[in-house]
Amino acid sequence: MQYHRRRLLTIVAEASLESALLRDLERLGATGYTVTDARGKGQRGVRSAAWSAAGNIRVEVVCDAELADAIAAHLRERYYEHYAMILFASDVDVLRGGKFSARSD
Amino acid sequence: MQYHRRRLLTIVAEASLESALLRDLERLGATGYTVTDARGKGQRGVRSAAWSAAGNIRVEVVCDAELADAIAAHLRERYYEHYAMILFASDVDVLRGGKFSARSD
Amino acid sequence: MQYHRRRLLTIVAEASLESALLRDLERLGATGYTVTDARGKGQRGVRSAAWSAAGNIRVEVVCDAELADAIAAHLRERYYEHYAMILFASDVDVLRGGKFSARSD
Amino acid sequence: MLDPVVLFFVLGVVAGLLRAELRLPAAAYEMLSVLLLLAIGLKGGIELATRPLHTLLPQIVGVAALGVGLTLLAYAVLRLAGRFGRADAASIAAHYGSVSVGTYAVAVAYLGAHTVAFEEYMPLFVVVLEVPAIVVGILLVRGLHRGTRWGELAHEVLLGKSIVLLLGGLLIGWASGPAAIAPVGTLFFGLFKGVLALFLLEMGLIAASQFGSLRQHGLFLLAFGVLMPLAGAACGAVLGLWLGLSVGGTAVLATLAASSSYIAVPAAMRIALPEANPTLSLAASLGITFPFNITIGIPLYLAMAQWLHRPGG
Amino acid sequence: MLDPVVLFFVLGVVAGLLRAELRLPAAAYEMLSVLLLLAIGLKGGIELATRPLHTLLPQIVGVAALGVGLTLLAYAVLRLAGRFGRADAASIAAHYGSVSVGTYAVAVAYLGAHTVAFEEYMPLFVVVLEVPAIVVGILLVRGLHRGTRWGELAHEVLLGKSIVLLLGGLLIGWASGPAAIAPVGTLFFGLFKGVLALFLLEMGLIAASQFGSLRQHGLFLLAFGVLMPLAGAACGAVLGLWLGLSVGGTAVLATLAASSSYIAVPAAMRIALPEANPTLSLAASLGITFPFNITIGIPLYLAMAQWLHRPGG
Amino acid sequence: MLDPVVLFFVLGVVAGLLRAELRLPAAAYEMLSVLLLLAIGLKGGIELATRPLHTLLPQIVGVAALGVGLTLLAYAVLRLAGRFGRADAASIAAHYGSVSVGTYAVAVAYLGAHTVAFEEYMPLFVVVLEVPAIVVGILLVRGLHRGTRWGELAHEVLLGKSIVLLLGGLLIGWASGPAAIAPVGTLFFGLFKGVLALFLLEMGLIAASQFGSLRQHGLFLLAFGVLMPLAGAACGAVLGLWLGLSVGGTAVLATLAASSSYIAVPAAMRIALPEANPTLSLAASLGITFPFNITIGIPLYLAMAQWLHRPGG
Ligand SMILES: Nc1ncnc2c1ncn2[C@@H]1O[C@H](COP(=O)(O)O)[C@@H](O)[C@H]1O
Ligand SMILES: Nc1ncnc2c1ncn2[C@@H]1O[C@H](COP(=O)(O)O)[C@@H](O)[C@H]1O
Ligand SMILES: Nc1ncnc2c1ncn2[C@@H]1O[C@H](COP(=O)(O)O)[C@@H](O)[C@H]1O
Ligand code: NA
Ligand code: NA
Ligand code: NA
Repeated sequence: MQYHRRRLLTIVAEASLESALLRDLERLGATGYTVTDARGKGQRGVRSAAWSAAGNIRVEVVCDAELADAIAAHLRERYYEHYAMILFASDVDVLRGGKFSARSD
Repeated sequence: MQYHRRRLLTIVAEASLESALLRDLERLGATGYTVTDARGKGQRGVRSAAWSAAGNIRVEVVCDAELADAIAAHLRERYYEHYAMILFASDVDVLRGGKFSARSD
Repeated sequence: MQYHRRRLLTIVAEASLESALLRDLERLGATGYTVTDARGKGQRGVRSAAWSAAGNIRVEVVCDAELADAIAAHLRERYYEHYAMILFASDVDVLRGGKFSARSD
Repeated sequence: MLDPVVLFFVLGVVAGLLRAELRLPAAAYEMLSVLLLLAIGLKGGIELATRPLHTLLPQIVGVAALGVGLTLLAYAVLRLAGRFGRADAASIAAHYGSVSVGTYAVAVAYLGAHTVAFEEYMPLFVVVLEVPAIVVGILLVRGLHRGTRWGELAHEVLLGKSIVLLLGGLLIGWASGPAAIAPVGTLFFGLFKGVLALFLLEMGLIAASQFGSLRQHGLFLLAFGVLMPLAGAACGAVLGLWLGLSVGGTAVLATLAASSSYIAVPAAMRIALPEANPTLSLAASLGITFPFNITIGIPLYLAMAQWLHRPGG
Repeated sequence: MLDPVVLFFVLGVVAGLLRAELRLPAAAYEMLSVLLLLAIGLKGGIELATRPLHTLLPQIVGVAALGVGLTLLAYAVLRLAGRFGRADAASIAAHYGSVSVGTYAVAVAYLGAHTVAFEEYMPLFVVVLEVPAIVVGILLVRGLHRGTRWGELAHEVLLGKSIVLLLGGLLIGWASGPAAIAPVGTLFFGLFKGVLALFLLEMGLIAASQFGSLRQHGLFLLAFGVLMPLAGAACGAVLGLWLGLSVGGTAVLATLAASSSYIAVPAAMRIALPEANPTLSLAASLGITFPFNITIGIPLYLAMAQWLHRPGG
Repeated sequence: MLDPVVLFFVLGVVAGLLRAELRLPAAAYEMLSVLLLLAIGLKGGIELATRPLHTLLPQIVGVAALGVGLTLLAYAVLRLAGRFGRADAASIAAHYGSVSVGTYAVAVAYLGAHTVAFEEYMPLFVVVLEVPAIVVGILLVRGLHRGTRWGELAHEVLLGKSIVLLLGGLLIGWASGPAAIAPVGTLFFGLFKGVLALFLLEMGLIAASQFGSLRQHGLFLLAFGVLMPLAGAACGAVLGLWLGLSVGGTAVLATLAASSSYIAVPAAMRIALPEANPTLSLAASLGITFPFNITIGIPLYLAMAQWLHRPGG
């Protein structure tokens, strides 16, 4: 099986950021994203999803390492100070490398 | 802590594939799977989950590397051309290796 | 981009464990967690989410390796025998290491 | 003046186009459609209880034939005039040969508001029309190809949500009769128009999200989405007259013929004809034909039926 | 002839067995059960407002004792005849010593359709019956073992959804009285049977999904799932007569005794007796006893009550 | 005695404080608020249909000015007496200058139960009051700063769920008139109090979850959450008298002035003033002011209105 190495960026953030966040991802060049509804707890307290704005979203982006860095830098810059948000990244293997980045291989 | 290395396969696909996909996973030998509802965007456009068939599902399978390859090959063969679907794989550590593969260790 | 290496622990368990599990995580020292509703299949059969107690939850915790081990050991000890539950761990990169562990770096 | 339920649809479309922060939960949409399907089925079943079923056999056959005919007509148009590939043409055609329960519900509300009576067993025809178009659509692409997994398909189609709930409602209504159904009717019938209003609000939001893909697929689809229902309605109305339906019944059958599926058929086509582009058919069905039918179409089809039934007609 | 609400259950079972593509959203199921619990509670509360509570004390004690007795009876049968382990026997027994609100609702609908009156404060007994079986079940396995976290358990049981909503409804109904409740009654009482129908549709789907695990656990569970409710109903009916309840009240108490829990008790058992296999008890309770009670049981229990109350009885 | 709908709120608060296992699905909460917003909008729209709109212009201007004034008042108090930072003060002030639809609904129910008539076009004022407070709140922090993305903000505020549904309902009601609306009214108006009861049950659960953060933020917020609505109500009532509203109308306007937002404003503030702590404003608005208004406030505001309208007044 021929895999290509990409980065998986997972972002958990307050649900009210959904549209702004997705807009940013597209602008920065992500070829796609996957969103699920979530709840949780962190430094900014419990986020319970009792009603939709009170919950979190969990966004995944598969992309190349450069873009992952660019997205992480942008989010830190723009949202970290005032919003409930965490971000973590890891390596993943994909079959169609071209689907997840501008450059193809 | 004694961990065993396994593969985590994550599949994001259009929700209408749910039953077919899960049937395939079982047939290929997966010992289990976890499904969450998701929405997203990719080459085949926005999938909004406004009504259930319009959304995505996100399926995770923990298994050994061989089976992960077999599943990936099967999905590429059977679904990639005509369906909204992505797939990525990564290494994970589990406690009970035997729970996630035919062979035991 | 300056990343810090942490562990991502993912737990899938029957939904009725939610409050007990989250209480345990906090007691053991996790700085946060993220929960999504899920369904699935494993050794203990199909968990369908037809009504909420019949489903699973999927809990993610980002923490340092020590705590990850402690949590895994505790869960194995306390829940593995009698409850539907799986657990897997992997390495992830985070921006703010201090956010995910007692020690700071 | 538009019926309020249609205004809810307009509200949904406008909110969708303005990208308003309005999203009904998917669970609510599911429940609303369950309620509509059951209500329609029950209503038809109660009526069926009062007449020997076999007397309806000729009508059932006629209506099924209508479904087949409309699918073939749509396919020919899409292939010849639209130059669509086989799979896309067949998939779109199957949508138009089948029916939309939402459109049916609006027609019922419209006739009710104008106190035009119709044969109450019409829901039976909704069920009858669901299936033939799907079969024809698949046959047009696959022929009697061995590879087609007809078993799986039959399961998908016959045991899809719409048919199970319509048929289930029909049977329960038929077995129970009006008196026994009355207490559950407070929910299913008493709230019918309110539920329909909410359903149409959501449909409006969904329809608005289809307009984007319409722009990409151009004028032909737009024209098809308006002209095909007109042609369908004409066929349906003539058949209705020929089958001896009342004015109201004729208008309803015309509406059914004009309507295009957006639940059962898309699901079946994803499985049977995955190579067909689902965006095309949904954009036409939800983005054009559904709005056209519930605003302009239904009044037109009633006028059509009245004209056909005119004293000297 | 079956009541239409029961036919909805049958529809759900059939759809489930045929693996139809029919799945009500979990949110809808939750809301339907919230509506039922509140409606039942409110109804009982309104009635309680009209009588001094202490006059009910003897009945409350009697009913609680019934819960204890039935749990012990079921445990003995499961251990001796069924050869189940302690944990499994105790867990199943707790299910049968407790009650099912859905079954109660069907009984209310059935008596209503047959215009049989009953003591409207019965929901109080539903609350009373929820708890003792759970306590007895745990004691049977753990004894007065120190390790049992009774605090946590009490929280889980007394503050579970069913008790909070039933008791909350009772208190609100009791504090407000019939006139003030009337405007909210349009939703809770007016739509009761419709809501029940939808709830039973979903219950049918769930019951069907239990049949698979039944096959694995054999005939004994099947027999137990039918005979235990019959025994329970007999005890309940006799107690009802003895407590001076009307024919309807006796039938309701028999039904409560016959019914087995599938919400509160399973949740409590997962926490208190995790070593008990939850599949066994749910399969018996949902897959056999619930269907049996709502189709065959309730009419039988009414006949039982009528026979006990017969003039020369 | 409290109205039953308020008792549902109390039940929610108690269940929340006891950490009961009671959680209504988020989808249900969304749907309930959609139903309330549409019902309120429709009701107002039907009434608007009967009068020339321009006659209401002076009242609209007056009410909008009230929104601005209350926001400024609240800001001054929070800055000077509360020593809050600019962003936090402005954000909380915007909540209190705006309105709560849930509180409005309880006021309507309360007046209905006491058969006090009021101007039915009041929902128009709900819409009018939503926006000015938000604009003022932002201006207080950002001034006419170029950086503020007013376009995005206008979109967020004007196209948020509450305004779209209220305004949509108003327009549909206005365009359709009472007769055409009647059939959908069975759902929207007939079930209004039941829907409100369920909504308040959930609001109680949410309010209870706010009490924790209240403890951290101390007495000032508690006092502010009670005194600010009283001051607001006084302003609203005087304005109502001055605008020539009836006793009922004056009480409703007082209630609107007293109420504080927990849907539209929090969402807007997260985007416009992210540096403001959202916990503070929600704790005050949901944890104190909402409960205060629906239990003690509304009866008080009605008394206030009656006193202002007293014969020799
Ligand atoms: N250590 C953690 N592990 C997993 N998820 C977390 C963690 N910390 C925070 N989160 C998630 O991120 C959201 C925002 O975090 P925070 O900004 O710390 O409040 C929380 O509501 C959680 O869902
Ligand atoms: N780059 C990506 N990162 C994360 N999720 C993606 C990405 N591309 C596609 N997806 C998900 O996979 C689904 C199907 O993708 P596609 O086949 O490209 O339309 C989308 O709806 C997304 O949920
Ligand atoms: N091999 C697997 N891959 C992914 N998820 C699994 C796997 N096995 C079990 N699960 C999930 O974990 C839950 C409990 O597993 P079990 O205890 O094996 O029944 C299941 O319901 C699934 O959601
Ligand atoms: Na058609
Ligand atoms: Na029982
Ligand atoms: Na205000």
